[in-house]
Amino acid sequence: MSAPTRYAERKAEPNIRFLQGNEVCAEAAIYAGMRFFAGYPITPSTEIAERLSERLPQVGGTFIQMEDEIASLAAVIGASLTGLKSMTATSGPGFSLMQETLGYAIMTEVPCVIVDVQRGGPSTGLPTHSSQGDVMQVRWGTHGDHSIVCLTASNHQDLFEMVIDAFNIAETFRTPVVVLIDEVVAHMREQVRMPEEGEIALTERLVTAVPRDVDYHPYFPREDGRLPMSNFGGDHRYNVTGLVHDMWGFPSNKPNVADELIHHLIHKIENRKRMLVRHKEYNVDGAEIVLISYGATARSARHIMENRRAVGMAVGMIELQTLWPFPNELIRERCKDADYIVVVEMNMGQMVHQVEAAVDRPHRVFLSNRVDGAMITPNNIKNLIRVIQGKGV
Amino acid sequence: MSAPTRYAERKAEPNIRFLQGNEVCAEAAIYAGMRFFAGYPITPSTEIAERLSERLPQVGGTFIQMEDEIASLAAVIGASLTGLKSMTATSGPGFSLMQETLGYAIMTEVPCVIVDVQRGGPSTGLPTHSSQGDVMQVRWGTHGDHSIVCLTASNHQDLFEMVIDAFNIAETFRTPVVVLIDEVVAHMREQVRMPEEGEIALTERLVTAVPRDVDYHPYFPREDGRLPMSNFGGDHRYNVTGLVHDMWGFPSNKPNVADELIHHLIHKIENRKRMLVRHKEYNVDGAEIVLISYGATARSARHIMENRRAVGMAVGMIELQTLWPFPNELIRERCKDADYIVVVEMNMGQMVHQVEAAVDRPHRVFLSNRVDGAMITPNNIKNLIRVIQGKGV
Amino acid sequence: MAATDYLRKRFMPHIWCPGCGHGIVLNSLLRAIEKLGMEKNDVVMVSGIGCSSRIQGYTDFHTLHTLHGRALAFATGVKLAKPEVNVLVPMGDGDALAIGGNHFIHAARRNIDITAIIMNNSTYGMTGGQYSPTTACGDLASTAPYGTVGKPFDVVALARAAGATYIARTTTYHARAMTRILTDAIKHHGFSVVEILSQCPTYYGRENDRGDAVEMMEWYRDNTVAIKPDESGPINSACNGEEAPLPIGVFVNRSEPEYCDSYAKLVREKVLS
Amino acid sequence: MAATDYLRKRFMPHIWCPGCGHGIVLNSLLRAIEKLGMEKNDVVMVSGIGCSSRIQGYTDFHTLHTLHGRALAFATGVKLAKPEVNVLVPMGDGDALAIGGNHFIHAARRNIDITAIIMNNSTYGMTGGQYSPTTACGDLASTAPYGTVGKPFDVVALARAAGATYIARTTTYHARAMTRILTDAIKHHGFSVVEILSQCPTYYGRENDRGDAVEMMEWYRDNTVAIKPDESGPINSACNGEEAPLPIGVFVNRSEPEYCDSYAKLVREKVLS
Amino acid sequence: MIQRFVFSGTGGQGVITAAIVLAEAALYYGELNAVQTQVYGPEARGGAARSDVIIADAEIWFPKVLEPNVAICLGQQAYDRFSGVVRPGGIIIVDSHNVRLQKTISSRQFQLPFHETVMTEYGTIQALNMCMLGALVRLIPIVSPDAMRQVISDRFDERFRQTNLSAFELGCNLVKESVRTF
Amino acid sequence: MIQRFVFSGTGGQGVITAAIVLAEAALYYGELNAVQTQVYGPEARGGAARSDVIIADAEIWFPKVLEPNVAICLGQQAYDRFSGVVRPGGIIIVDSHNVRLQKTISSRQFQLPFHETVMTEYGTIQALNMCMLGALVRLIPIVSPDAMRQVISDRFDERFRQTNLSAFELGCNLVKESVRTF
Amino acid sequence: MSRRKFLEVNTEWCKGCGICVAFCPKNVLELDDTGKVIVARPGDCTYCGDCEIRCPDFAIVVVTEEAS
Amino acid sequence: MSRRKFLEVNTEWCKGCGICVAFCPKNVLELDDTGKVIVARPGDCTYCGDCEIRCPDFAIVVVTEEAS
Ligand SMILES: Cc1ncc(C[n+]2csc(CCOP(=O)(O)OP(=O)(O)O)c2C)c(N)n1
Ligand SMILES: Cc1ncc(C[n+]2csc(CCOP(=O)(O)OP(=O)(O)O)c2C)c(N)n1
Ligand code: SF4
Ligand code: SF4
Ligand code: SF4
Ligand code: SF4
Repeated sequence: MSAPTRYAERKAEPNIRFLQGNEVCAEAAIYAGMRFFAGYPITPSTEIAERLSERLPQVGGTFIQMEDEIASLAAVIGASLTGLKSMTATSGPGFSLMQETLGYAIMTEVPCVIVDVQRGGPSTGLPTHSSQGDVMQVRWGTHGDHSIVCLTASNHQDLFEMVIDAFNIAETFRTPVVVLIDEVVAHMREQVRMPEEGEIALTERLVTAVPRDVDYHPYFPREDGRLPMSNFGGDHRYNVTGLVHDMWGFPSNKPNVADELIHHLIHKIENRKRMLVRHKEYNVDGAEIVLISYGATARSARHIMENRRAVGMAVGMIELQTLWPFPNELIRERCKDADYIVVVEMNMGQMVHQVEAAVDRPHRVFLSNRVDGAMITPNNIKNLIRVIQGKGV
Repeated sequence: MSAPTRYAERKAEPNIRFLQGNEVCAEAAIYAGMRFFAGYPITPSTEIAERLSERLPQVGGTFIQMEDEIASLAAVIGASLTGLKSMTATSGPGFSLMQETLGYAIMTEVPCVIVDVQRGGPSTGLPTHSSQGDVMQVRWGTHGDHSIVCLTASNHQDLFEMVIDAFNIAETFRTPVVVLIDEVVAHMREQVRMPEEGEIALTERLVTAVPRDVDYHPYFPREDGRLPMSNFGGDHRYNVTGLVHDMWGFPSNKPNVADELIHHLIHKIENRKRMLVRHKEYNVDGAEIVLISYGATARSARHIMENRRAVGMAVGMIELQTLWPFPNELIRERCKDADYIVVVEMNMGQMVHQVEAAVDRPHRVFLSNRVDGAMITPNNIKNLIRVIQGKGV
Repeated sequence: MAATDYLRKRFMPHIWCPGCGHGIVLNSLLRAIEKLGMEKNDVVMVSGIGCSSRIQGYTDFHTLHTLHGRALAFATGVKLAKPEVNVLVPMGDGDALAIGGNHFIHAARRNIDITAIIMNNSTYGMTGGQYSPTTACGDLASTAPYGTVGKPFDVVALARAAGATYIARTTTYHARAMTRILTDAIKHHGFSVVEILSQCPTYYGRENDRGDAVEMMEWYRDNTVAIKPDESGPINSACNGEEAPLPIGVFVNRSEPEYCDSYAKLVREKVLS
Repeated sequence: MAATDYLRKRFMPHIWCPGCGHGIVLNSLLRAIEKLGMEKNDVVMVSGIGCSSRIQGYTDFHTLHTLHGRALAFATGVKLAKPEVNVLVPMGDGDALAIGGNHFIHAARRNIDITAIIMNNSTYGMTGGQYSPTTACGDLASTAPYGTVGKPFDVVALARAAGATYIARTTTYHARAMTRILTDAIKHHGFSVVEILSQCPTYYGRENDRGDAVEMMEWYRDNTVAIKPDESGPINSACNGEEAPLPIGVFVNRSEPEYCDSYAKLVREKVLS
Repeated sequence: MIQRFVFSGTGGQGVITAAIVLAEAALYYGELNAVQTQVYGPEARGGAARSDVIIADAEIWFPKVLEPNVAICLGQQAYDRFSGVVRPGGIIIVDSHNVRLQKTISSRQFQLPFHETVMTEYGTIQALNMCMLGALVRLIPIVSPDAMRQVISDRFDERFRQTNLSAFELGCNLVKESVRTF
Repeated sequence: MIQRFVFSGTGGQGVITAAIVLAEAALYYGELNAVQTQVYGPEARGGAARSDVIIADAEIWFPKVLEPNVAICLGQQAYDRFSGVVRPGGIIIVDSHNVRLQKTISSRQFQLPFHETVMTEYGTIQALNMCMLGALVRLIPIVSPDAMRQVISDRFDERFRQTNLSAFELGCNLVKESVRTF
Repeated sequence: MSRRKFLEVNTEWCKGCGICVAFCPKNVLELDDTGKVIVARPGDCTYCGDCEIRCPDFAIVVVTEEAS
Repeated sequence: MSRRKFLEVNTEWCKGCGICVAFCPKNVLELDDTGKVIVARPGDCTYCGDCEIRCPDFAIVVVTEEAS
């Protein structure tokens, strides 16, 4: 065997941990200041709940396993209103059940984070296998017009940051944020460096400066679009409802109130893509083929990109970390010179349609996918590239 | 006052009824042979349940009000497996709750019909006001890759037919079909001619010809793509599961089984658009402006189309009746010569994105919308047309 | 402070129909709170969806109008995150026992310190008079034109079996007793359930020829029997045709470990020590 | 016919862990069905999701493997649409009482002729040993590393309060009694509930140092007490630290109008006449 | 020919039933087309009730009434709301008991004693809506009174049929011949 | 340098723990990169267990092992499955108690008596996985035995630490010096 | 210091349900022809408050005025 | 016509949980070194069937053979 081995007396980096992605979610959430978790176990997300049931009490937080996923997200919203950063975690079936409550969080602008660890679907599907089949559901799963923020990651260091970002965005925009990962990332163990306290900036809840007994408007955006909050049980009494409501939170049927509210809910996200879009890119300039991927499949894409570049091909890659709002301007701009764009995902084609809609000359866009529960391999992608280039497999 | 009045001794047409859209749904379902309804009341769909609670027992059918929407759709699936054509009806919040169960019906290929009467969303929203905000949810609301059929109508005669069609399609393709209407159509009363028995063709359940005690494959498609069924409690014992399953219905983790199943579920619908797409069109040939609309808003669109044509403008119109699978080839073809395409819908823009993706030169596509709970008026559309044409409002 | 000082007067008159019992519940509840001298800022009221659930909008507390059936789940999050607030959860019978039945029995099981008030009008008022899990067998409803099939829940029995530690039943006729009971229920440390029979003249009354609000309240007066405190009344949920008078009063009032306390204790003993 | 003739032998050995009590339940259940001489085609088995819910795949009936917690809702549709079939619904404690609690109490309320079998292992086996609504206060679980907070449901009490008309509790140790009880429960016309304590050595046993399957079954033997038929045992759901023996036997066995019958009767009397 | 009606009042006054009866008469016996819609409160309760009817001899697409030709206002609130939007040449019919008229309105206004008439006759306002319809079809002869009678007979079971029919006649009689011809 | 390992056996044999220990040793004390994945059964239960580890001195993107360099098979099923896909030049390590070897396989195969060794020593197979790791790091010197010892010590609390460490040594000793050098 | 008690009716809020009228033990109250409550026989009132506690609309209250 | 009874073990299905061994009232059964059940003392067996009814795996049954 080739490699020499050595034994460093001490760990090279004391802050390095070898963790599952799910454990990373839990640790990152605690780092971000999350202090309330309510959930219901479901493969492949369960380790998030399990680790938090142990960790939260250690940091003064609260863990509860509720009777189902609906109750879990409901409790999270209730807790968030009292001022705690709150979170739940689930997988497809549970996420489907949460759709009504998710819409409530959107409508009432309650910050919270939902981790959806994707498994094979539809329905019970392949509970222990990987998929990226919930991407469109995150965007459109609940009824009525709305918008949502969704982040993802392909490796644990990024995942740590994205979970923190999710809380930061949730607090900044008073919105639920979905962290959408897949079974591979969730169950894989790899290194993650735990940042020191203070190393990553945290956004704390923006609390209203309105004094006690002065009229406070929970649903009146400031100039920068943010809406200061006031903790339930605290100084200001107001109303929270899933009905169309005015700036005090009271129900209204007035057309202009409805119109403004819906526009606000959507524009506060869609018009702030610049603040919300995270991505990584490799060798895109001059690339003839641009791979676009996210989550675990980005690892296969990266693998084959390096491999193909090694044989002289001009392959570049964009890794999406913000899935929603979809970074269409970015994609359009960065892909404008590519001959081919290959979207790599483990589903029947979800993001690929967003990419098609974003770019000009959409016939350049190809899908490299797999839906059989197995992770897409670098070779799968290579074969598609060969086909595109007319080389045969 | 202008019109002369007369009194016809008898009703001109004895089969004419003056009904609410919801009542039409109920009557059409009974005509289609629906004999099991389970539901949970919700505005603005409640009259469907109410009428069926009275009507079903009269025709030997069964009505039950379940404890919630999840249970309702579950009971519908259970009943359908015994051989009864089955249905439920709900609105946005209930439809959100049904998403997990809907995915189960898709995965297990159990025919059933779900009527979603849209109200203002998101969340509790505007319960008694109209909207078309659930269009994308129907397509993507449940987790995992899947496909779905969704029909709609703008008037009661069409609605009667579409509901029957929904049952016919559900039985033909062993799939849930969503009838997506809006509060305006649901609550509006207008005339509907009740067809005679036999006047509209009904598709009955395709029952397997495999004899008792011979191996029956509930999940093995015939050459024409249809899968014959066998009633629960009848001659063949098989398994039904939401897990990925083989042709006997038993769980399987095999990649090829998963791959084939998911492709089958999607292709059985997406590849049969020709059989599934229903639409109406008016004056599209030679039209400079093509309005595209569906449901109640198609009434406003039709109104303004006639109005504009009366002043000499070349305005045509396409009314979508099948929303999913989306008729992109049709739209592309019929809109190829139009200068402008105006999508009229009561949401923040849902179908408009499908239209953009379908047509070439998508910058021709405009959205005429309204999300304040009030129905879009012909004038609203007219004003947009003026703006497009640079005339100002 | 007068009871009406807890009212958000700017929204009055409220949306309920003339004679709707829900207004009497609101009236009694505010009296109970006034009697307890509670600070407005110490009360969080969480409701679901229904005519009954509109009560929250008229009270000048921290008010959370949630989703149909889910009030107790939201309330559990509020209470667990901030155990020092008083959490009141008024619900309709459909809200609490149809779509929300599971959250109800689980909140009871946990014995979490929340006051659940079930405004039972045996119908779905908000959506127009469909039958509910407390509609008596045979009663008419807009979805039961031939009569309701299946027996109704006995809320007291269900709450007891699930684990609630304070359980009472009263009616809008018995407004003074209601105030007393609500006072005790709010004071109780643990999950308390107060079932209040509340007339819906618009739907339940009209559909079942029960007359107007006054006649319905007279029915409450004439068809209930007070139990002695702590005597558990007979189970009255059977659909047996003959109508025995419905027992009212306090059925359960016992002390058991409360959920937030138990959690805090566990953390103190097993984690922090 | 032998009991194993009802088995789908091609899927054996089954997926359950060595010593899992769920296999004993399957064993007893098939014996009961054999004793009743039931036709395979007359039985529909509906299950949810969980280790327990995998039972359906091994039985040669019409089998419907549904969603976590929803088995009884699907079963209600099957039964109501085709009242002549026998509907058996095996469920885990999480399935039946956590996510599925509402369907459970509503099926009981309706007294619909379904046999609900709760395979209670006090844990979520399928997902790896999280606490369930029947985990005893203080017990360890993968989501309760410091012990479970809150008291467990008393399934018998809950089923009774909700309206079930046949209710029994037994254990995998008492396999013969289990077969007898299952026989009666299936025969019973109305909603019947059989709670079976079923060991999960892999999670509950290991997490709580309860030893292997044998030791867990010995515990069932040594910590249960048979009640006389129709004597309702003491309510044993309080988290009071001391462990009284758990009553087993038949707690309720009474006749009341069944839902499908009542519906049919109503239609006969009010609609068709 | 197209006529747009708004019926408005408070819950319990039966404006929705009235609207349906008018529409059915036009549809079933008038060989006209009719569409009826209504406005719902916060999911159901109290307060204002409103129902729109459009009657035409052609297809009716947009089903809502924005500017009625005829506004029937049984309450002050309704009157205040609709009196301003009635189309030029349109008419307003109000109940004299419940509504105080404004003189500044340009439409023709008819203040009729529906409330008093039915209270005097029956001691309850239950059939007020039919009384109003009687007056209406005299003022706006879009459907024949006979068609209305037929629909009323079909719609109500024995217990209520007679009262409703006679209330309708009372309404017809409220409108003098002279009024009828303009 | 990149090495791909597959550990496979049946539930309870601790192949997942073994994989993690190896990976941690490489990562924490070997200054190498490591990724571990595992295959889950039907949500959890019984049957075959499998865990993959990739160790490399560079970034690891694709985390799954399709063709291992090293396959550790503690059961026959596992052996039958993986013996065919080991890379050219790779090796297979099997437990002599549970696996019958096929002669036709081209890889180098090591049949070692883990089961017997630990049963003889402890009367239970609980530490079999550590024994196997001992042999492994002798055969594939990608991490030092000292690093392994450190991780094992860190990972297990007092109750189990000693047994696991000593089982590891037993495993090291199973592999002769001669074997170690090829 | 003396006390004066009287009934105060909030006509804006009263919906005329008649509950107070029906359950007044002294038959003090009536609905007028606009359907709102009036204190028809104030002299008979014992100020027991039964009307006040049962009014669903907070429309009738017993007021106690302190006069010196 | 005579009857012969014996215990039949299905080794493929037996998972060696030891339940039958532990609860056999006559101590007839044992697990072998592959962890599967064997009928160690067949002569002691009374064919009560306790093993059969408690086996979670249908792996041990009392068989009754009719012989003429
Ligand atoms: C998920 C969902 N399903 C259904 C509804 C419709 N809905 C609103 S309130 C209600 C029931 C009201 O009855 P109840 O809870 O008894 O209260 P009440 O109105 O009688 O006071 C229903 C079914 C809804 N809003 N959300
Ligand atoms: C909606 C949904 N939530 C969660 C899960 C994950 N899940 C599967 S089985 C199960 C619980 C199993 O416990 P139980 O019902 O007690 O049965 P057991 O496995 O212990 O026999 C859970 C939480 C799921 N499949 N679907
Ligand atoms: S509908 Fe019934 S419950 Fe609702 S406000 Fe009216 S009387 Fe009250
Ligand atoms: S995990 Fe527990 S419940 Fe599941 S099969 Fe194993 S022993 Fe049985
Ligand atoms: S009880 Fe109240 S609302 Fe009813 S009549 Fe009396 S004052 Fe008016
Ligand atoms: S009980 Fe069954 S599985 Fe267990 S050891 Fe005995 S025969 Fe084997």
